[in-house]
Amino acid sequence: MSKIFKKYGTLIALFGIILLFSILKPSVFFTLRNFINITQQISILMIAAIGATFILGVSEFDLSLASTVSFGGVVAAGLMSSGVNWIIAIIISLAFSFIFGVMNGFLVSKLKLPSFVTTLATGTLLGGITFWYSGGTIIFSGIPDDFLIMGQEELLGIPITSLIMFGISFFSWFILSKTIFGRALYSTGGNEVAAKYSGIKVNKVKIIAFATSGVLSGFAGILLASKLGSAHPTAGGGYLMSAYAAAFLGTTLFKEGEANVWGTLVGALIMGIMANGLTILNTPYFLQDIITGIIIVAALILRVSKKA
Amino acid sequence: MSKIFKKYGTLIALFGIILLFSILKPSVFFTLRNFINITQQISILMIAAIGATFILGVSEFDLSLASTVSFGGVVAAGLMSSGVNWIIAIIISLAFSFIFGVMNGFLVSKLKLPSFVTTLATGTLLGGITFWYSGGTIIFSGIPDDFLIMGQEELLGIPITSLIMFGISFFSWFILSKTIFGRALYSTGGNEVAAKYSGIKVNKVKIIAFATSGVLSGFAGILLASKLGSAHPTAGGGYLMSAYAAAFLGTTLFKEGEANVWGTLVGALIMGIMANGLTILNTPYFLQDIITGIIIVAALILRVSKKA
Amino acid sequence: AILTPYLASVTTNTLIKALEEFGENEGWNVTVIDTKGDFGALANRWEDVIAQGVDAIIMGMGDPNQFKKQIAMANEAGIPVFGGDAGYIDGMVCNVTSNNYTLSAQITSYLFDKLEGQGKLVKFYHSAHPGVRKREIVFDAIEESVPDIEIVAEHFVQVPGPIEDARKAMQNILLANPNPGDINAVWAAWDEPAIGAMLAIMEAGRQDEIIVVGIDGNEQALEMIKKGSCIKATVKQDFVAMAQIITDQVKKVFGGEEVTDKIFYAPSILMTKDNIE
Amino acid sequence: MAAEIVLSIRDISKTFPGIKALDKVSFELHKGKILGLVGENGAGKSTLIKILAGIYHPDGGRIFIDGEEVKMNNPWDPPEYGLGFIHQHLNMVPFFNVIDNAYLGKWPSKSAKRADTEKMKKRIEEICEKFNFDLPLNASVKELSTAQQWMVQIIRAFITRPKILVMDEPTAALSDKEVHSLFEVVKKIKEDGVTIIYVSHRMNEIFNLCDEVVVLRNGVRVYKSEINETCVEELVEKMIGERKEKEKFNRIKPGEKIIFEAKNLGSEPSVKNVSFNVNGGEILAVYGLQGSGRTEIAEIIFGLNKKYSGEMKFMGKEYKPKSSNDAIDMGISLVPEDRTREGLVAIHSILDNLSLPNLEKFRGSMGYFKKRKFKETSNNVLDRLKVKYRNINDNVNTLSGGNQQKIVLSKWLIKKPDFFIFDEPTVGVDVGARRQLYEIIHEIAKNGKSVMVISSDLDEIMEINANRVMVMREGIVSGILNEYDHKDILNLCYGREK
Ligand SMILES: Nc1ncnc2c1ncn2[C@@H]1O[C@H](COP(=O)(O)OP(=O)(O)OP(=O)(O)O)[C@@H](O)[C@H]1O
Ligand SMILES: Nc1ncnc2c1ncn2[C@@H]1O[C@H](COP(=O)(O)OP(=O)(O)OP(=O)(O)O)[C@@H](O)[C@H]1O
Ligand SMILES: [Mg+2]
Ligand SMILES: [Mg+2]
Repeated sequence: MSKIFKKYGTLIALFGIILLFSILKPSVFFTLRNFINITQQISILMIAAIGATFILGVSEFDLSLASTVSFGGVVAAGLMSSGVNWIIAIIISLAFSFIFGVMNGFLVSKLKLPSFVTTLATGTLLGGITFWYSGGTIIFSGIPDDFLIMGQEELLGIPITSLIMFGISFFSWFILSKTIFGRALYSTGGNEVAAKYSGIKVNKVKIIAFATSGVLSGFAGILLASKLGSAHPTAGGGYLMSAYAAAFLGTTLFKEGEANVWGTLVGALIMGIMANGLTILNTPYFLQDIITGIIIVAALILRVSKKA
Repeated sequence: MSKIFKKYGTLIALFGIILLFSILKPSVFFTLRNFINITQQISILMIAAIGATFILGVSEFDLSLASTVSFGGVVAAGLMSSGVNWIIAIIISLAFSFIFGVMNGFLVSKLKLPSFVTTLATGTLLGGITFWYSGGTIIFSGIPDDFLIMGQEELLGIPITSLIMFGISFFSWFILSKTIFGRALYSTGGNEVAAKYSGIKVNKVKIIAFATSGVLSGFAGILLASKLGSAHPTAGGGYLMSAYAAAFLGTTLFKEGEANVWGTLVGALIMGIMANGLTILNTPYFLQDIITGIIIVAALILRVSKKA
Repeated sequence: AILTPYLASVTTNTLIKALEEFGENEGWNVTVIDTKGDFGALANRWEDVIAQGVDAIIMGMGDPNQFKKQIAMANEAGIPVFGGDAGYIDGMVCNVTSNNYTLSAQITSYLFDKLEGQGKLVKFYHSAHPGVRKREIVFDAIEESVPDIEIVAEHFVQVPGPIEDARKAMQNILLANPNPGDINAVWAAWDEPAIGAMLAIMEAGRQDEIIVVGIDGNEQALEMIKKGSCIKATVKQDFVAMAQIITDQVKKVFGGEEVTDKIFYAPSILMTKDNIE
Repeated sequence: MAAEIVLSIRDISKTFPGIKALDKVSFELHKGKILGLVGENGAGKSTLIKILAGIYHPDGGRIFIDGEEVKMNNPWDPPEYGLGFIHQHLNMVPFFNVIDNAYLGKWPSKSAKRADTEKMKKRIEEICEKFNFDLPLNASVKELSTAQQWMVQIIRAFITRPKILVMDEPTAALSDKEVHSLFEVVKKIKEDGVTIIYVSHRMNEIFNLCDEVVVLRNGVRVYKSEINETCVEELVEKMIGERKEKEKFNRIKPGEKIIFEAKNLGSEPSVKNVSFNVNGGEILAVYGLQGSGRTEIAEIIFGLNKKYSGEMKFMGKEYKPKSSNDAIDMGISLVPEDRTREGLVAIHSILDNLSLPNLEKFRGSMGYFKKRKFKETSNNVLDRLKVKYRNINDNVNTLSGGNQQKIVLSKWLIKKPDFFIFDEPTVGVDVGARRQLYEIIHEIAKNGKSVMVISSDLDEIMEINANRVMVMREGIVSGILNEYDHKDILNLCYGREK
């Protein structure tokens, strides 16, 4: 019994929360519509958090995530409002996010700069560029309706954002868990020297991880813009902490200490369901923070590290 | 020559920046008054960053730093405005910050929870408490003038906050670099297993580090309240990233990879001088971000890790 | 110099942009400083511009009570301090603002009239911002006085990202109140959460039963009103007029004239589908 | 037995998930004697020592010191009773200097809890002199070679002048010269009345040093004897449960084809003008003192050091590796000397570690990793090396030291390269497994591949019976011998050329 707790504590916490809200407010919380809602609400966070999962996999940090989310949305929206076709706008925005990620990866791997302060600095830089490009305001005019489909419409009753999230999650899970690249990535994170001695191109692996983080963050920003019909130069601000929180919560699942996609999904779900359930219960805002904090700590304690 | 660059890159970057601003705007920048100003401006950040230095010393993170800064200020101000003597208010506020830090340390060391997500969660919790206590608004009525002295007055021409900052820096430097406890702290961070095998009480060391971070963050918040004459439940928001940025920049100084007080001071100075100098030069706000980002990356590259 | 902690907010941005433009027309050299909501850093920047010896300081938004010491420093250096949508305290020349109490009173009474004095409301607010807090106070007071208005849910909006935050919250609230008539209206303390709420309502297809109002009159909100979305009204703060008044006052001071009034109010207009051109 | 009993352990048991590491082990230590503790990899030696050190808690059993029962609950308890330890794995704070590492956790204070650097330095200089250790005291340990780090670890145990000293394979990474000095010192402190537990896989050390010997097998104490009442063969029999004759291998006749050739290889300051070649089917042993530049050469060949001078040829073609990946692609592999740092991802499973150099070989469509197929291959290799493990998905850091080393070997054996470089391959590997490894080395050579074995253990080189021995001294090749004995090699090594 206690062994099960140790192994699946985080998952048990997730089901515990679901159970609790279902009992307190079954008519609203425990409905298909609401679960679909929740997947839609976490989708953007989850996509950014998958980027964080790659980064944690190589034992680094990418603090430019928030700036990249904002950047991705602003560039795409800005291009559209200056008349560029929406598909091309998306591609250009993703291309820039990719290049930015590669640059981060280059600085961290080839030049061996510490990722924490480096990405903080490059994130500041990118934030400045985003401000400059947007003039600091919301961009909303000239965004075509076609662009809004992926953020706002449903397909067979399921929001397209949710479908996209599941698609990216599945694909990333495959890459990280089933392919040789995934193994190279985790071994780079586990012991860089040993990985290098085994012939793994650790620099290349790191650059790919940062590029993935860049592209996924940029894409999260684009989706956000599509969802809101507008883009804002600080729209991504809240995603840095929550993306890493989800990914870190996820590390407590399955293999100890390793970031993994399903773990991250559980982490994002815990956070998403907390926000959803507490709002439905009409909990005062400060209590929401207090309860969320307690639940996460409790989930972590439930699981307790195997080292203990 | 290139060796000097490698060893003192960060320091050289600092002097380079000073030189640059001095040439561009000597009449304003290169004055005693302005330098005194700068020390005063970085003082609150520096105090929080010393807390971060202790935490990085044991190779952990304390993401509740921002919440603790806000909390420290709000509790002190709130108590004062309900009539508590200001000295007692400070003591109570620091006591709570201390207890909170000990709790973080306990969770991270004894229960072996991952510090990143744990302190993010406890920080969220503390943020909720701060909001609840303050009602979400600014507290500025009922704060006695005596309390404002330490944040606003000068002693022998030097701002009291600067004096406090230098005092705390010197004391922390002594603790970390000269005492047995400092060595125990760094060895816990450098190789926890080795430290443990050698009979160092790593859990105790970590708890002390987190408690220090708690107290210093809380105190930074109190000083901020004294400087602004008011306390705000999200006043600390900006300090998390900048405190860790300063401390991380500092790790590139002196012995590689170790957070240390003088390094942190150099880091805080680089950031403080950038903000000060660029403001004086009338640089547009978005360019400030871009330039700051570039300068920090350049400082890091100049130094280039010895591993390369 | 213009100092602001909130440049990223749409409204502040409009004000600042207009100020920049007017200032440049006058041939002034205008610098804008933004600290992204960090008041400690803003205090530092005050000191920097004072040291730099600017001719005038305009603080855009934020509570001057936090900068008593810096204002005193500016006075000592002979630099006049103006407020743009801030507050007024001793030491400043004047503050030009929309009256937040009035804004709220205008929109709240519009909403309650529209509801004919009864209905179920959702409230979006953010008490950490002093101006926005005033709107909330007035709303609460009026709401208190109308017995048949009931608040079914309230949400403290997270910044940054207020639109998305409000959208998610509204989605959840809608689910918690699923029947027509469970919610009649949404009151938002500013336009961004109003837009977020609107998005959620449209998504749920309940735009015909719920009306949304905001404050500020930002362009996106105005466009939504015009399009006939469920945002029915906002109160437009005339930031351009505000900037004009500030510019005039600054000109006066530069010209050696006295500024007599300490507080100027810029006009505010209730905007509905009828009066948006 | 007249000498008094200073330490006695009774019925100590310890179970790890799925394995009984120790099963009611008991023995006594007599004052001023040296007790040898031997056993196969995974027999439970280190576990026993960690229990004495307060790192693991036994499931049952008692420990007595000077007749009084003691509890070792925490790592800071044993020093109170005068116990000092040298653990099997390096425990260093990488960025601390030698002094701080040697004094880790035991820093003396001056006043106000200030650390007394002067005093520490003096004491360490004293010990270094006694041991003939040459160490830069102010350098960070991460800049030291593996052997030097071991010296620091050894110094650490002597600093507090312990009454009982426990040494878990202290000589595994040292060369003969340092081992010799260490033994001198150990014998001297023994005369001062210090009692010692000594763990080693090198039988000559056990017979040279110890007074008594205890054998563990699968966690059970199977044998105890006075050293002069037993012999190597008997100990080995007790350890592995069967009697095995140790004999020299027959040399294989190498092929004509030169597989690898180095010409004037150099890398300042540690390697100068090194030229040699290896034929197909040949085993080349490389001997030298620590710091003589052997590892450096291996790293140049393996593409880990790009700043070298000179030329290399592989398979007759010019060879200029840009990375370890190049080397691996060409068919070269290196078993590195520091398994924890360079060989293993400690927090990953056995399978994950084995897979690292073999990923490309098991690539499916879309980059899919063929796990099942790989598992089969792995199981074969692990069985052949008799690796002791429960589940291939367990983390490698739950294996005993010697078995960890076997994992590093296995991952390269799966790879099947043409040119195999072993850098100190048997560090911490038990007698039986060592023999298997030598057999494998010969098998590789028999298949026409080339092998280079870097070793600091002369007995090892003699037993392998390498085709040639290259001896290094201070970065230069002092000679390459076809026929040799101990004396020839040592002469070259210490510079007494004929
Ligand atoms: N932390 C642990 N968790 C699980 N099993 C462990 C752990 N430590 C050791 N073991 C197991 O206990 C057994 C005894 O290991 P131990 O390290 O004591 O062997 P040893 O005799 O020192 O071997 P070697 O000569 O290889 O160092 C091994 O099977 C090992 O896998
Ligand atoms: N990364 C490094 N930085 C500094 N010095 C080094 C480094 N690597 C090796 N050296 C030094 O180069 C010299 C040659 O070392 P090398 O490891 O090649 O010798 P070795 O014969 O393999 O000895 P060992 O028994 O220590 O493995 C030594 O003096 C060593 O300290
Ligand atoms: Mg062992
Ligand atoms: Mg070597």
